[in-house]
Amino acid sequence: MQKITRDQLVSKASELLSNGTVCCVLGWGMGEFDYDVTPTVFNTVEELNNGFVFNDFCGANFSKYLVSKAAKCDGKILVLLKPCDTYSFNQLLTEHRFDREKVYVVGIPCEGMADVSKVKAICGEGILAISSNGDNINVTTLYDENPIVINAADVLAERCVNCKSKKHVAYDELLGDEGEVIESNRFDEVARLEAMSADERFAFWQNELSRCIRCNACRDACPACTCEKCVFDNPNSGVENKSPANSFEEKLFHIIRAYHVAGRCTDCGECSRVCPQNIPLHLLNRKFIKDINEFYGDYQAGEEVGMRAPLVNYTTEDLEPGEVFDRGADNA
Amino acid sequence: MHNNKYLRDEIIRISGADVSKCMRCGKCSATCPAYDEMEYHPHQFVNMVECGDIEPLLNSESLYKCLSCFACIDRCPRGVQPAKVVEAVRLTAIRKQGANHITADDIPAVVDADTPQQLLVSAFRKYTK
Amino acid sequence: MQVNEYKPLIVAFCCNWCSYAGADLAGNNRLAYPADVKIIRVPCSCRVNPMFILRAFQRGADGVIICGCHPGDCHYTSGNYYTRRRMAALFSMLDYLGIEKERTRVEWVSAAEGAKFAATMNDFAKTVASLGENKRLEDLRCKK
Amino acid sequence: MKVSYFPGCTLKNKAKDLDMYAYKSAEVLGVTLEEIENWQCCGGVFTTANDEVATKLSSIRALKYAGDKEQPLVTVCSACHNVIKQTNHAMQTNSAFADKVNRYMAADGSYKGETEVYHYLEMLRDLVGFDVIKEKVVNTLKGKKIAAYYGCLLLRPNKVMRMDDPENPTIMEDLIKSLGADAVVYAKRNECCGGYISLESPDAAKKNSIAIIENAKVNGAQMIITACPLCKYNLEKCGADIPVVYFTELLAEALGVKEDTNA
Amino acid sequence: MQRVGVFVCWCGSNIAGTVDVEAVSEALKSEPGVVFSTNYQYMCSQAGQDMIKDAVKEHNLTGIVVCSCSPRMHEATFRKTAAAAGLNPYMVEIANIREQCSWVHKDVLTGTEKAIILGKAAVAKVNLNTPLIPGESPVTKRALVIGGGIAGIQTALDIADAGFEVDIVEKKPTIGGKMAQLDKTFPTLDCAACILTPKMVDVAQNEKIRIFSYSEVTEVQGFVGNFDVTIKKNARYVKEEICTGCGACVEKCPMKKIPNEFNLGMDNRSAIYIPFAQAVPKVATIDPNACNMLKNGKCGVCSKVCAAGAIDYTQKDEYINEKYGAIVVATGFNPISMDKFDEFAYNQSKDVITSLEFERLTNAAGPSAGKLVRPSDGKHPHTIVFVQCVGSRCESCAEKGKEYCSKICCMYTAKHAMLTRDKYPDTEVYVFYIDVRTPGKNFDEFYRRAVEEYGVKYVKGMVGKVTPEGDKLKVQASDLIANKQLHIDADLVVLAAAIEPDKSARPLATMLTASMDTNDFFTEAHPKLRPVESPTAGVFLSGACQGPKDIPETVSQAGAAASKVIGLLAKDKLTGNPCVANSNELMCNGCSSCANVCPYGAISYEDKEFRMPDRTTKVRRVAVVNPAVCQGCGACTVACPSGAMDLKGFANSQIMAEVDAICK
Repeated sequence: MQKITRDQLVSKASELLSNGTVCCVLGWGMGEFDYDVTPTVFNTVEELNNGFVFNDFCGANFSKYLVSKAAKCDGKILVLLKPCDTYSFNQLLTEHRFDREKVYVVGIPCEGMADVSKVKAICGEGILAISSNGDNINVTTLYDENPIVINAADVLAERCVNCKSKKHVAYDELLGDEGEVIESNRFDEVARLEAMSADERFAFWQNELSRCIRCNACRDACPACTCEKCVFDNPNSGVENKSPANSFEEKLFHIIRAYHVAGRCTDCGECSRVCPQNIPLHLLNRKFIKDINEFYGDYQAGEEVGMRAPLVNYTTEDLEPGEVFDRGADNA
Repeated sequence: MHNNKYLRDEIIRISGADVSKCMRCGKCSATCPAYDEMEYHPHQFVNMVECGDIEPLLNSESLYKCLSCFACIDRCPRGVQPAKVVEAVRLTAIRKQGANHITADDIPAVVDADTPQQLLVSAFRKYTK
Repeated sequence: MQVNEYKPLIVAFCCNWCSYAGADLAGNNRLAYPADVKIIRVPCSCRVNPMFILRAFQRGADGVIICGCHPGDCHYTSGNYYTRRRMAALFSMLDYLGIEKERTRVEWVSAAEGAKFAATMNDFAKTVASLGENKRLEDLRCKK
Repeated sequence: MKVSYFPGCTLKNKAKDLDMYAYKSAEVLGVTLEEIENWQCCGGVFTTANDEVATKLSSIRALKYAGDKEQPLVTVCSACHNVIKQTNHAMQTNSAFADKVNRYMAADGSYKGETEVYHYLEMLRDLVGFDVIKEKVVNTLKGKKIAAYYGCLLLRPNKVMRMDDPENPTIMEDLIKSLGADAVVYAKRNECCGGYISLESPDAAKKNSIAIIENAKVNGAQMIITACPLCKYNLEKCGADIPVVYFTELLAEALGVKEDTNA
Repeated sequence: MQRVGVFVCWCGSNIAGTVDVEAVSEALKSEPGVVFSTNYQYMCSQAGQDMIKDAVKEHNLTGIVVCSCSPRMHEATFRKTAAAAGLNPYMVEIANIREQCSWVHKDVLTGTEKAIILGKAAVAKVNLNTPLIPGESPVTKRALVIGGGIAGIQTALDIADAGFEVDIVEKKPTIGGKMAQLDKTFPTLDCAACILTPKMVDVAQNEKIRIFSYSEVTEVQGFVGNFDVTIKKNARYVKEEICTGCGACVEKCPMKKIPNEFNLGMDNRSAIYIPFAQAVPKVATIDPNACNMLKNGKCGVCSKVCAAGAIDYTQKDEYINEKYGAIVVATGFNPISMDKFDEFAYNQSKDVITSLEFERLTNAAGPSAGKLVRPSDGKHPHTIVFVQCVGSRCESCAEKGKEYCSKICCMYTAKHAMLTRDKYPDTEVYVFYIDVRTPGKNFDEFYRRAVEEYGVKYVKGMVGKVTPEGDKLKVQASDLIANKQLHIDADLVVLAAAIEPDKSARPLATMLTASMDTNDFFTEAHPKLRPVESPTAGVFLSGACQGPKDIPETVSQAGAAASKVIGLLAKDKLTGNPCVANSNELMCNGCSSCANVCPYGAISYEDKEFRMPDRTTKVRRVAVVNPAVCQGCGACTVACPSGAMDLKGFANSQIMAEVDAICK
């Protein structure tokens, strides 16, 4: 259950719209289902009142939308950012992707969002309605007359279970209290994989990646994947490929994508959230983050604006590529 | 010649010294405190081992004159480590059956009341197998 | 022995200023290394895009080696320092995916190190040959 | 501070002073020397041959003993120090040798040269500090002109020993100064006294030793200090007309613990 | 589609011995784009080049692949050939089938197979080549010479003589360098000051030359033809333009016990000083570490006695920005420290000295007014031992000394020995040598004269130990010819210390992005064919900063460097390397990743308006590469996630095509 309510958000947004601080609002709108919340631009108070949604499924990270939306507004655009979203916001600012002056950020607290696939795992398909009820979630399905009551904590998204920060690193205005950076266990799963034998790791990833349908949802949701033109869409890049085929781009899409965002990825977890095949893509990004922390010192992308990303930086004392394997070699 | 090559390689292996690095400056012999006691001097050890001319060294008293003071090792500009070469040749000599340079029977005649244990221990380690 | 029959395909990216010259020197001194090694000249090791490496693997390369100037000696001052970070990250990732780590390597070979170039290539070719054909990257997505 | 202590054969016999004053002085300086149990003679000289293993095992046992207690290993005899430090260096740098040794000592587990080896002088300089010693001096040796004699084993081979500049060392001079005396610097202080050659060719050793003493005397020395029983023996045997004493004795004297032991 | 011609070279039997050239040219015929393929004995010969030119005309070739030796050898040759045939020179690719194929493989089958694959890769690349046109940049027609020793002086004079302006930056208060400290010069024995000081005066009087003495270079920006240099003029607390160099201040200064660095500390100078009588510029300098006025405001004598009113205690370091087209490095050398060689007792006796100290001791303007005396007691030495190769020719991993031969020591030691015997025939002179190296005009004759006419005792061997005892230096050495250990009671021992590059060279090399070897000598662009140029364009090398050198060699190299500078400055425009990065602004995100990794600062950003598909316009930040600054390393291309940044001549698509061709 979120500490902040839809009504509070609508009233804050309406106030900023009405007093002319902003000319539009980037917020969550109703999709086809209750759990299918869609990023939406609201231009009037009326639109807000009718269409604005806020519930346990508002996971979408709006930072990325600013790249295209901010420039289009005449005035400022209001964006509602959860703590993890603000890191992406800063990272995009570091990369000069939008004009800070065109954006009004309201930081909102977040108690963690639900993962609909976990809900479905408990309740099955055919969900008609979902509503929050204290620490529980009530789910109405086609097949049950009575709503199924599940504990919200049981369906918390992985990225929220391992939340790295409740701190807003960027905002103009904050609703609720300032949070803290959290000691999370987010690298445990990566470490578990690292401890496996190469054969086991290979089998793990083969199993996971074999499900990929190349829908590009991960790329489209990723705040670091905001290239004007993606190499995989560019006929001149030499690696263009848009549809699944038995070729290079297809199989190594995920490696290259992870490499391209390495050092820039804030670990917001959008890639895994949007994957229709439930591939744990965040484990690729987190591997790069973990390596970077271990090789070159702790680095959190987006912590501040203007930081130099580790892969466009160096020291003369860096470790050699051959040395990356020697660490923890004993656990094989 | 064949035998010499074998001995040469063996001595180089035991000593771990690279005799080919020697540039014939003679600083080892210039620095050697036992020079006057020796028939073959440190630079000759290096040179003769390099040439495989080892028999004369094996039979020379010079083997037992080196003090292992390592001055030649420290002062050699080429890192040749002549003392290690001398030691390797000496070991090659005394490792042969019955080739110990001294025996316990020799000792009473040469010790006095002050002779430190260290002297005997060192001499035995150097001269015997 | 089957392993001995097998001829690996090795792509070597060499920076123009040091390692390519080192390879030339190996040639000048007639220092042999397996013909399995094919060299691609790049201005600097930092020109090597991870995409090139993956492309080589995809097209059937069994090993990829990147050679550049020694750290501190880059013709472009700092290019190889970036190479070092990029390849450290990439190699670690490939290892994480279960790809044999021995198939990738970075070596610093100066223009004067013809012997090192030949020795490196001999050693790398031997290592790669012992692994056999590179299947894993191709198989990564296809569950057999 | 507690350290493991390797006395060596001569210190329990002909060089009792070196040992006794080492204990006494350490006590004053707040260092407890814990003698290694069942220590065995180091062999007197380090065999440089790559294929010699057995002759180095006693050193390794001592090193391992100290390592197990997580203590530095301190020696006071130059020869023991040289042998043990060179052996330890071989364990660190020569993996083939280390493998052999560890197989040899299977029951004792593996050792890779982790123990830190200090000469008593290094302990005074690096663990205690000459400034601390200076404060604890009760009988200042002011006005005495003392020459330090290093010999060969303390300093060489420098790549391994790493104690001081092998050609112009200062560690003993600094000690002498901290005790209030004047240090006599002379070039032959790092030349060999003749070592074990005195067994076979006493004359040769005598020649070396005389040259050393002469060089010290010309430069004004009234006394020579040393860390090695064999050096002391050779220097005295050649007919030295100035006293040759162990540096620990001098230290004990300055620290005011020499009388105690005599009493 | 290109029309590619393939030309396989036999290189006599160098290639044809291991590679079936016929099979290679035949196999490559069927590659895409190839319309002509042949082979010939020597492609680089005139006949071979003509063959290429003819084929271009006959077959309307648009691209050329030459399968031959390394591109590092003949790429330039074949590019010229292409240009002569009317093609863009960058439409040529070389397949290296000699150094990287025929010379390293023994089996013809293997060699041929590999040569074909290398050829295919080159064809695949050339199919994607585009004509490249080098950019042009203007040339600032002024030169900077860093270092004012004989190398810098000669270079500056020669450049100025050609009519270009030159600035000399010298970190000491005067120009002159090491040569000003020398007494006589080998092998002619003319006095160093007599031949150097007139040149120093020439420099001072030359209208084209400015001297920044007591100054150093702190920053270098830009590139060949367009360097932007910051020079720091250290405060000397004396107004240079007013000071007449009369020396009244020096005489009256109460602080007189400052070790005189010009005499290597063998005598003293005052806190305000002029290094030597013929200093240029001849102005005083206050040593801020010694001057009481500067340290605690008490004194001011020099200011009172200065009739010209040149003293200025408030002077501050001054930073000057200047533009240059070319930079000459002439930072010179120093003898190495003798601290680690105390077996020779340098730190234990005043009478063990280095050769440079000996030079000052015998110099009429030196601390002993040219009288050869022992520094300890001023007595005349009767036995002198010279030790050669102290710190030279040491093992590479030795902890002391240098691996190289310092080159000048054999000759100056022969000179010292000879002059000593000449002036003081009662002196016994020993020279301990490992080898006597005298490869120079009249050099060996000179050394032999020292032995035969002057009776210098040359001993083949080394000194092992020097023991100061009483007023003697007991020298223990070996005589390898006599197979004896020698014991000599000497009065003076002179060490021929190895020389090393000046410590300022390493940071300077970083500023210039010029490469150095492991000994900190500057690397030349080519050891034989371009010995006075650094691989970094526009940076030239003069004197001992490139390697040990004697005076005649230094002067010839200085002149050679000057001629290279003149050749550069004579041009109005420079054509650059066209293989530079360029950003496709349509794809550029403006994220700055490329600029972060660019070692040359060649990338800037600008806001640009773009028409969007929906007919609106959008302003975006995009990267722009300055082709004159870009050196073409390609670091940016990999940093760029969108692939907007690419490198001409080594494009992503080209390298990928090579990969594909090799892996097919």
